[in-house]
Amino acid sequence: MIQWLNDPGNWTAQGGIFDQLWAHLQYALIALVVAIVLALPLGLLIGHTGRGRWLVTVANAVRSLPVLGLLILLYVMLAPHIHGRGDTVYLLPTEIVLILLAVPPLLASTVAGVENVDPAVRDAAAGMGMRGGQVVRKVELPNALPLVFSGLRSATLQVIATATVAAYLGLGGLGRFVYDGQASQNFAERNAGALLVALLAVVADLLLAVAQRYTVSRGVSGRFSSRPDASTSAEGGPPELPAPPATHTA
Amino acid sequence: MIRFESVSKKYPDGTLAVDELDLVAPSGRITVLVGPSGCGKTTSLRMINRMIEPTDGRIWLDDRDTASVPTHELRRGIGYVIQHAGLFPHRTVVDNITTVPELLGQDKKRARARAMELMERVGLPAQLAKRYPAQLSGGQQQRVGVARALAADPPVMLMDEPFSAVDPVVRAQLQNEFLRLQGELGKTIVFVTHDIDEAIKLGDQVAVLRVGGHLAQLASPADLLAAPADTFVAEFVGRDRGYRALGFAGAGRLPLHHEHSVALGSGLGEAREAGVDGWVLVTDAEERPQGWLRTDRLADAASGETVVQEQLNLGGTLASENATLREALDSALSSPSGRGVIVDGSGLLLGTVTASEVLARIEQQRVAADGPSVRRTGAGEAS
Amino acid sequence: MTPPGLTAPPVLLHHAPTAGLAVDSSPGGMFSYFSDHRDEVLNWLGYHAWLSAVPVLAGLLIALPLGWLARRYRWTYPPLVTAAGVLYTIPSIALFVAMPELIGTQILDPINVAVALTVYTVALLVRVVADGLAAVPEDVAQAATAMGLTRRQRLLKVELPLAVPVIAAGVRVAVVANVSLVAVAGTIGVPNLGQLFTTGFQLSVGNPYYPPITLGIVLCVLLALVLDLLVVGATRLVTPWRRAVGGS
Amino acid sequence: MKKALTSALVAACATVLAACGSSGSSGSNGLSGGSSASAGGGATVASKLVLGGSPEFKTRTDGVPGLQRVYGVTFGSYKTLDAGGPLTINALKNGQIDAGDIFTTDPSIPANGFVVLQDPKNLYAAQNVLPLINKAKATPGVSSTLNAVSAKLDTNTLAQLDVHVITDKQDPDAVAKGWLASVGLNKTGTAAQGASIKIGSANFQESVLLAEIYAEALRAQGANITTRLNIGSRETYIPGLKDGSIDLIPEYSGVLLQFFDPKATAVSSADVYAALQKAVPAPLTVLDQSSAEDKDAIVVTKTTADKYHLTSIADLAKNG
Repeated sequence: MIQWLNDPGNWTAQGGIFDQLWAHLQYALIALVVAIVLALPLGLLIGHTGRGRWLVTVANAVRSLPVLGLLILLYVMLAPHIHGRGDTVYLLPTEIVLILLAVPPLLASTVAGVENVDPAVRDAAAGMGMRGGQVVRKVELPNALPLVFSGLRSATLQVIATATVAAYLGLGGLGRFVYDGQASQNFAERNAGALLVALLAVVADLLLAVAQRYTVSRGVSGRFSSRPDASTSAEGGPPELPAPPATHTA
Repeated sequence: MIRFESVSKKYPDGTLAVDELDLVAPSGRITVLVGPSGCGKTTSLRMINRMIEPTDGRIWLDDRDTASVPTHELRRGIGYVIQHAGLFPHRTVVDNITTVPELLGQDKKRARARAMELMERVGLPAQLAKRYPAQLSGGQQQRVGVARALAADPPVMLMDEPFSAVDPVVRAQLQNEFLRLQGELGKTIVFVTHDIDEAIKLGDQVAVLRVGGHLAQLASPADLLAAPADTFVAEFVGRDRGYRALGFAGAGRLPLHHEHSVALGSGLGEAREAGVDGWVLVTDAEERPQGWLRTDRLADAASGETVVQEQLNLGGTLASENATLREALDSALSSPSGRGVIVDGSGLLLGTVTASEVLARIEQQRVAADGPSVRRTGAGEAS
Repeated sequence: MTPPGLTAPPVLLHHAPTAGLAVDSSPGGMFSYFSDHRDEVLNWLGYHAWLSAVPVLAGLLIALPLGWLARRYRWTYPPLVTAAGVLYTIPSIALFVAMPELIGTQILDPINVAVALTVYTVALLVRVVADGLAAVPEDVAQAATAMGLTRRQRLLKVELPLAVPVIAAGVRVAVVANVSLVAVAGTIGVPNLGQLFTTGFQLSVGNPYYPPITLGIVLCVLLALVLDLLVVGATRLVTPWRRAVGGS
Repeated sequence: MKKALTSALVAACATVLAACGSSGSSGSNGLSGGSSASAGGGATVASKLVLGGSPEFKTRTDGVPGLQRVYGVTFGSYKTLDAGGPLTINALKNGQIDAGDIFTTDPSIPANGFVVLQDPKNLYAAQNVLPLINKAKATPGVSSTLNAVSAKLDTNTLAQLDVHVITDKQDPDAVAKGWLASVGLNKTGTAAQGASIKIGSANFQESVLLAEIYAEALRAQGANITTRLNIGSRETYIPGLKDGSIDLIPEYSGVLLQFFDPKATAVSSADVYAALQKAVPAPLTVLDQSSAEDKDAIVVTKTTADKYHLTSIADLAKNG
């Protein structure tokens, strides 16, 4: 496996590691961007208004759908309707499955993040004359960010791990090495593919951790440059919440 | 001025939180809403800035019907302080304070300058400006809450149990500073508390509410103590009413006795000489009382020892020359010698008074008074 | 157009029992598909349930001491949780087929899948257990110490029971995820409901043949639901104090 | 209703994908050689076409490299799909690819009017159906039973049976039983009495059908049979055969020979079979091969065939 990874040809070739890494990233990014666009505003709205919590329940129920079955079902449904060159017929089912995976953790954590904002803080915000949108933007979102990030990180982990199935439908991505290696009995290639997926996920998680560090206010994360009169620190910093666990599905 | 005009709040489930409340909170004064939990005091307060919408009646802010103003506009013109301060955890102290000026689109630089000025005013050191709320103590957080409410200089302030989450010592400190601040600013304040002592201490007028949102009594603190409207108010105001009422009556010019005192560092022999009934008052070099020294057990003058701080009994309280009857009486009662120490405005010893002399003054005032109306502290002699 | 070598006219096959009858290819055809393949499908369902449930139990048993370790010796938390995170990102299809090389089992042995899923469950639950123990209120733990409980007694009698709700939430996620993961194992010949997906896929040439696919999805979701309810029920059984206040 | 929903879904998602630009093509595996699409009149027919097939076909001796070597055919690009399965067939039908590696007995070939390109240079070796079995299980009774099945099975029959299974969605087991009855192999006997055999199949329907045929024939002769169907591909089930997870699986002579001996050059049915018997490693063996053949073929749609006048693989190398 090390040997396979050490061969520069395996990296730069057409359909080599660089190509597939980029393809894998693209599949994951499309799904994550769409999921964020869907889940973040919706989660903020549900958390802010306290209405529509059933949507979180529905999203969580979606987690019980088997990824492989869904992927096959969607492909089989779409195949007769999409004609001509291009990968749309493979990309659509893949992306839908990945989006369905990413939305539940994002939605649930966003809602939880907003709901966890101290009611006194929200009350103060409204009492100071902030409009609904301003409360969401200036108060609820910044304070919900740690949980939003934790949801995003678990969604990213799942999406990157699961994007491997793209290769099952004939797309690229690092799953290509896993499936091709298996099919052509090149186990070094297969194992290297699996390792690359894991590495990509870890790197993505690290990047998100850095992004989290720079976007979450220190007042919320509790990372203070100087430890002030700790004895008088009132509530002892923000509450530490266990991150919602990720689900692994492929 | 804030005027409630038969305001009611009825919840969809049928509970009546506030029932036909009529109330005026005069401009420049502190109106305290007090009552047991469930009496609708917070609901009433929150109806003023329409955090809760009344189901009936009107609330006027000067000559404007609050219902006619868009809520966010209304609220930006009203300072709002709540129990746990409700500071924004993600913003620094100074950013918290400039929130409303920012919402109003004011110049950022000016808002920050004013924020720093306000911090000083509420007793916060300037170096806290860049801290986050989680780095502050409860008392500091509450001060930031007050500064934040004052940032846009609103004529009206609503305060919902702002001091109830801090410990008694800090609470007393915050209350005193609040009164001082109000003396400077003269805001129209509606203040909610469940603590009758706080209500009596802070209120220019106190509205006692009973469960179901009925106004039981609206009166000055002294009147409230002297003449509760009914048994509910009487019970709510609680025990020691008579004693606490003394806090609203000036003691007037009390007959002071000259007190021989010795300064710290004097010889013990000198102190023993000066002692009356076994006690001598010890002052510092400027004649500011420091404590009482027991003289009947002092060693010989020959010992050459001197009076030191550690020997003093610190039990006695001091009363100023224009103290209330309560303070004067307490001074006498708490003194180990039985002689209450009276000081002038700069803390210098004026003389002493005994409990029986204060009681005589109380008796004298009671007879002279034409009814129970006793005016407020600081209003001069009532005799 | 017949391929070379294929010249004879179609042979008439006398047996063909349903030849000419229209086949129900719609998703609703799953009911008749089920009754036609009842034994086979129930067999797969049984395997699927076993493969979904057993690794979670095994994984939980392994994760409990590891999670405790991460909590007890704080310095072990970052490496343990990071290692778990890395394990978690290994694509399951790769882990399933690599298992025989790692543990020396036979390639078609369902144990491969069970072990791989146990690895995922451990990866998921180590962090959950550690965080669950961390979420026990400090004053409760201190009260227990003050009452003279030893460290072990405190763990078993106070901290672990109080951490159950958090751990249970993690177990629910693990169970539901496993149901989905097991189906992937269907593609490497381990009997489970995933076989319905591959069969349906193979038969969806030209036009979709939904019955096995929808049947597989419905059974997977039902299985996930039942296993989830079992976890919820078990949690309620071991946390009677939460029922007392009407918490769910 | 369902159709409308599907269309709406397609439309909505297509919008999203359009916004994501080039990602749509990232899965395709790029040009497979440097000789394609040279400027001017030198472009071959193949260079304008996309070939689709299984992952291994891309590197297999008789796959993409074989096309280049034997016919000088280089396709514009290769799209990795599946081994003659729904992905490849649907892709060919719907125009995602222009040519596919599909197996000759596949009912979708006649159903869609696909054109199987002739293989005059015999790039594709013979692919006769035969049982691959663990030697220890190949008792005389078991062997004779399976040989009897192979004797009755021919290509035409296999194609017909595939139609029942794949097109008519009949249960493979029922189709197997029906055919055995029609050729008189369902009569109960005792030839395989006492044998206990685990039969596997690859994850495509013809393999499942053949496994069921073997299973039912052996059951009729008194063997104790269990089945493990839909076991992925050769890379999974051959180790399974070796470690005893299964004992018997239906196979195809040419591809099996390639698997055990990638350098094998045998092409004709008899040569392949002879070479295979030598190449099969212990503890496995192959029994008699049937005349039924299901071999790789390069298949194009009728439209493509007509447009470029294609009848043979060699035609793809012409300029067009």
